Amino acid sequence: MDPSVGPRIGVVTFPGSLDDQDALRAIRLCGGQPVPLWHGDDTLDDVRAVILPGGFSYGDYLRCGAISRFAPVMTEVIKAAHDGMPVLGICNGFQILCEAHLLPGALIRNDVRVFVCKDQDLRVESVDTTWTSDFTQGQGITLVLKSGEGGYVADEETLRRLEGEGQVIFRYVNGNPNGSFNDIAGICNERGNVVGLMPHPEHNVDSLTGPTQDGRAIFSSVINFLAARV
Amino acid sequence: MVVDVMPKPEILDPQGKAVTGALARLGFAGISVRQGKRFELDVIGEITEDRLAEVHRAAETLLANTVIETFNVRVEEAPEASEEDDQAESAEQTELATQAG
Amino acid sequence: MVVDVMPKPEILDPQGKAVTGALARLGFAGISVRQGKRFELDVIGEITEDRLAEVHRAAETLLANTVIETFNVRVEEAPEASEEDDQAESAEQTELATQAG
Amino acid sequence: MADTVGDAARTPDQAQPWAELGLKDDEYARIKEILGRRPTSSELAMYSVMWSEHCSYKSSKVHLRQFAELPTETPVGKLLAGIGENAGVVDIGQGYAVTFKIESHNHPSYVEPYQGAATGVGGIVRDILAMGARPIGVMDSLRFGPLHEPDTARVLPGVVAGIGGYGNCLGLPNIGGEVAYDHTYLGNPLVNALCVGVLRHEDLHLAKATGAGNQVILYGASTGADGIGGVSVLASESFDDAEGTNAGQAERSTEQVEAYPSTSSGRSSSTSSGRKPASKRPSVQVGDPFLEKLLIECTLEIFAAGLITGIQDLGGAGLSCATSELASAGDGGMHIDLDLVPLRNTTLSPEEILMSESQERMMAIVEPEHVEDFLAICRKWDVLATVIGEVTAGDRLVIDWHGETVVDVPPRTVAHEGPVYQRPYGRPEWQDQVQANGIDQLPRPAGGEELADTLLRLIGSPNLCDKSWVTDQYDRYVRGNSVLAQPDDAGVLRIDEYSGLGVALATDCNSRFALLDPYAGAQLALAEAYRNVASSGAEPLAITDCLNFGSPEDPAIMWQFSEAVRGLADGCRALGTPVTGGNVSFYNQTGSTPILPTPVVGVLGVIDDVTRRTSGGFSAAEHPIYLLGETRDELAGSAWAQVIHDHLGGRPPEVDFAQEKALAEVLIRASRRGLLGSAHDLADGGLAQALVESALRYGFGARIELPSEADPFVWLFSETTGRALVSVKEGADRDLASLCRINGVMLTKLGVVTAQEDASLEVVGQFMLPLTRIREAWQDTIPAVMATH
Ligand SMILES: Nc1ncnc2c1ncn2[C@@H]1O[C@H](COP(=O)(O)OP(=O)(O)O)[C@@H](O)[C@H]1O
Ligand SMILES: [Mg+2]
Repeated sequence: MDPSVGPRIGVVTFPGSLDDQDALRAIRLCGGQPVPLWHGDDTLDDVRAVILPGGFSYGDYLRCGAISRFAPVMTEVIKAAHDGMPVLGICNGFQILCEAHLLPGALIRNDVRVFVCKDQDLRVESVDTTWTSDFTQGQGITLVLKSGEGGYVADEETLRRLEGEGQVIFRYVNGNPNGSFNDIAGICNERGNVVGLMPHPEHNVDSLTGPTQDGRAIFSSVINFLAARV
Repeated sequence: MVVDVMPKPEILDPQGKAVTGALARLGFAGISVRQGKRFELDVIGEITEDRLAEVHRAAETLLANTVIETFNVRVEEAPEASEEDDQAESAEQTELATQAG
Repeated sequence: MVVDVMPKPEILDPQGKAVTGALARLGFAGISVRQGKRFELDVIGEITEDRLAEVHRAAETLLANTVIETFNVRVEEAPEASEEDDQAESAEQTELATQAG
Repeated sequence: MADTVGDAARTPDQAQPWAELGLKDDEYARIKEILGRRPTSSELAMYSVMWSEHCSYKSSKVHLRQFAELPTETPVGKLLAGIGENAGVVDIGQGYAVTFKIESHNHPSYVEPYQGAATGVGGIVRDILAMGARPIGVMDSLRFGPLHEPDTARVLPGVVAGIGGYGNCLGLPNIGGEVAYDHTYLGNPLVNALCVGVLRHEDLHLAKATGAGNQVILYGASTGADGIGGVSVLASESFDDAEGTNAGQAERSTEQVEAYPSTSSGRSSSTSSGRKPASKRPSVQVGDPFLEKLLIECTLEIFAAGLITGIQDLGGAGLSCATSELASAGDGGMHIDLDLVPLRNTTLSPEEILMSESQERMMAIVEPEHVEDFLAICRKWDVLATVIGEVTAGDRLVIDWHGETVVDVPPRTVAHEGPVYQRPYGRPEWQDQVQANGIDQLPRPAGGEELADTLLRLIGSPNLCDKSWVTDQYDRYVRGNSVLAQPDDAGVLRIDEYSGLGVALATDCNSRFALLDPYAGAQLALAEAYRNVASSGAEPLAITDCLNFGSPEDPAIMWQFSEAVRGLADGCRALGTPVTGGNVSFYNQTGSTPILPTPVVGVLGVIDDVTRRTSGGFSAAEHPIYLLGETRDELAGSAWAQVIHDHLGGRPPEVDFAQEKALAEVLIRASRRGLLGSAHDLADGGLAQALVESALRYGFGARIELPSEADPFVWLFSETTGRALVSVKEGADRDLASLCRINGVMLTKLGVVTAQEDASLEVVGQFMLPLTRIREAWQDTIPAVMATH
């Protein structure tokens, strides 16, 4: 696909974002038109989907994502998410989405108490979201996981709702790397347009620099979804 | 002023658990620990009820994530107080406690 | 019991700095923050002077990094206390303060 | 009250604490001679820190000259910057250049492992940034006391978390390094951090202040009392008063903070019994990696906008170093108004401000018309920036405080014309005994069972076991260009996504060999790093080094040092790899016990197409397995001698640089022609270790048949250099054979890669071990120890 005609997908750079360039590259490699967005702006620059990338925004001081959640651009992201725009939070982005209450629950320090960088096996639990439709239900995939605060927690009722409504979309298999409740690696909101996950699909789009290409389906899902709606 | 932020009891606390285990291994028996955060706030100007309420809002908005944490705001003297001062200091504390979160 | 651990005043506190900046951006002006840790210890048995001294040692050995942090050990009721209890609670506090670190 | 130049003239005989600051009496006398008066206390602070071992290289300079005399040509082109700059710059073709350097942060990492290691990473990254480059990766070379020692359980996790915590937060992939243990490192661990950066040729920046009227901008963190423990002696009310509380600290002014093993306050760290701190001024620095990330992005944007004429990072010796080095390297003088420096702690004295080692600061020289744009970019990144002075037409560095001059010195005398020592050195008597104490009398394993048992014990030993407990705490993927990283022999980073141009890096040092023979030991380190880079398919171009030794005042240590430098220089000449820069760390000893001499070498290579890199793991069943190079009975100093017999003596393996070059040629050409399924260099633990690692990487098995005349023990465990284990793609055997013939490299067919299912390692006629059993023995060592703490 020619990137200049693919749908415009934005990637927000916060102070301390690290995997923003990787997310932009993944969008390009998968046929979208990557658009860098700046945390201090109050426009989404006509993008049709937004990715909040990985990194240590504001140094992950206080709590991961807690400070970024108040960036000017987030006002727009929150509004757009409520209007149904596809929004993906990867790792630090997932943490920001939770802090912004676009997704329920929170991410806390790994139970192993150290940063974990590994190739993590996952099961795709739901393909009914804008970001996972190109997977097959129950598919086993491997993605790079690299985080220090990746333990997903939520109260019992929230967990019951997530499980009951099919909002758990990725689950760790062959070992839980960080103590996440119910082995949860990624979730979506009720509508399925907002997705957050701890592993990094953008590091799995090129066999040269990642362990697999399993991350491509994330990007192609949203690109196909948007292309179909033109 | 001081804002204490603690993980809610039902949320798992990997750091507290680790500290608990480490203490036991070091021979400090029968101690169980939960780990939270302590913020010492240097607030310019007089500490009025309004100012307290504002700090409370700040805590709720930013310092604590009320999904998983509780917090407690209170006025406290500088913590470097020496042993002698402590009684007085404690008595002076005004608290604006909260179950927020 | 409670152990408060704070970065030494002369040591850089990047976390407190980040929080201070964020509060200002959120419109909470004139507040400067230092961020430390709060440990709540559930100690089995009666709290004697010996027990206090033991917790002090535990704090020094494990809870605080005395190269860059100071700590303070004190007896405090469960922190979930509601507003009404606080006066009483504060008055009850016994402190074993310390400049250790 | 600050001590001004006027005061100094008026009170020529005032007592000054120069000895407490580490200056010798002739050094103090020379300062007075240079200035024609006594120094002010600020000047004394500057000279003392800049003339310290750490900053002035006064003991090592005469030896390091050998590096500067090496040819500066690589196979790709001339060095664009060499020794003497913050870091050397190597042309890698296509208009790209790479800069890389390794530096130690040993002592701080012992006192406060997390922050010490973290700020070590931060410091080396700023060095790379200051060259005009974007930092693109880091590596770390670590040495600890024995794994099971309680203090190792304090130091190791803290160091690893610190390196990860800082590097991960900067978004720099960690692509390799080392971890090794020896009891001599127990009170003196080594933390050597390497950073590599990339730039376009035209973006090269140098650290000099030119052009009178140009503005001096300090940007980044504000200045606090970090790392100035020793200097507070100058700031105290009266000098007598200081002696009581600061004696222990003063002994360790900046030089020694890095150099001396702690003898007093530093040791107290985690187990102190509530003693009062010696001083309110900490010698420990705390890093803010988030600010450093902003500093990187901000600085790169400033470079891109063309707003800088000179730039320098602030590291050891802080403002003293940055101002004097910039002025000294430039064509004029400099005037600084110290009151303008933003302070975190307003009680700091001018001496302390000049000495502070607060992290995450840079200094830039900017033409007046660019200042506004410069400050605007800093505002965008929320980075504090302040004009604190300007370049002047004179030739003095003048620093004012509260309207009075506290420093007025010729900058060269501070930065570049410090003392130089010809320290006495001599081969210690014990060296002969060590070498005579060979391995002939050590019993060797016989028969398959004993060989298998030896193999399992070796692979589970701390130096040879799985390092992922450490490396899994490092992000190796960020930036999306990590083509190879740990556990591969070399880290390989893609530089250009379209052309596939990339670089490879490896660091190595076997300090046991270096004890047996420091000349050979340094060469072995060089040969190993070189071989590692070649194994990945990259062509080695240039090196950096970090020379970690005991006290230079001990002639035996000085001899070790001089031998290592000579060995390295001779080796580099033989291989055609210039030394681009490096670092010397002396005084690594606990009491009178020095560390093993540890000359760590980092080799940089270039690969024109990263898709042709070679990984170390067997990649398909049925690939034939070959050994490149000759095997001799060389087991003195080996992992076998250490693990099985706790023995260190004899002579290390021989180095043959011609063979290393020939081997590299084969590995590089084989990679270009796509002949190899894997390549893994042989080093510690010999063939056995290489087989195990190649098999475990992707879970393939191997069936090996040693040549009939071979002694299986020697073949499996000897550490002869110049060898690599390769597996060969279908039908490529003949091509490989002819490559080896042309280059004069011995080729021995060993066997074949076998399936992943029920994989095992079989040495025909000797033993067969299931891979699961091997994996268990290999991977549990570090986690098991760490779990008990
Ligand atoms: N072991 C060494 N080998 C080669 N060059 C060295 C070595 N040690 C130091 N140098 C060079 O000497 C110069 C001064 O080093 P250094 O003081 O570490 O630089 P910095 O100013 O970054 O601290 C640098 O160019 C450095 O590369
Ligand atoms: Mg430098």
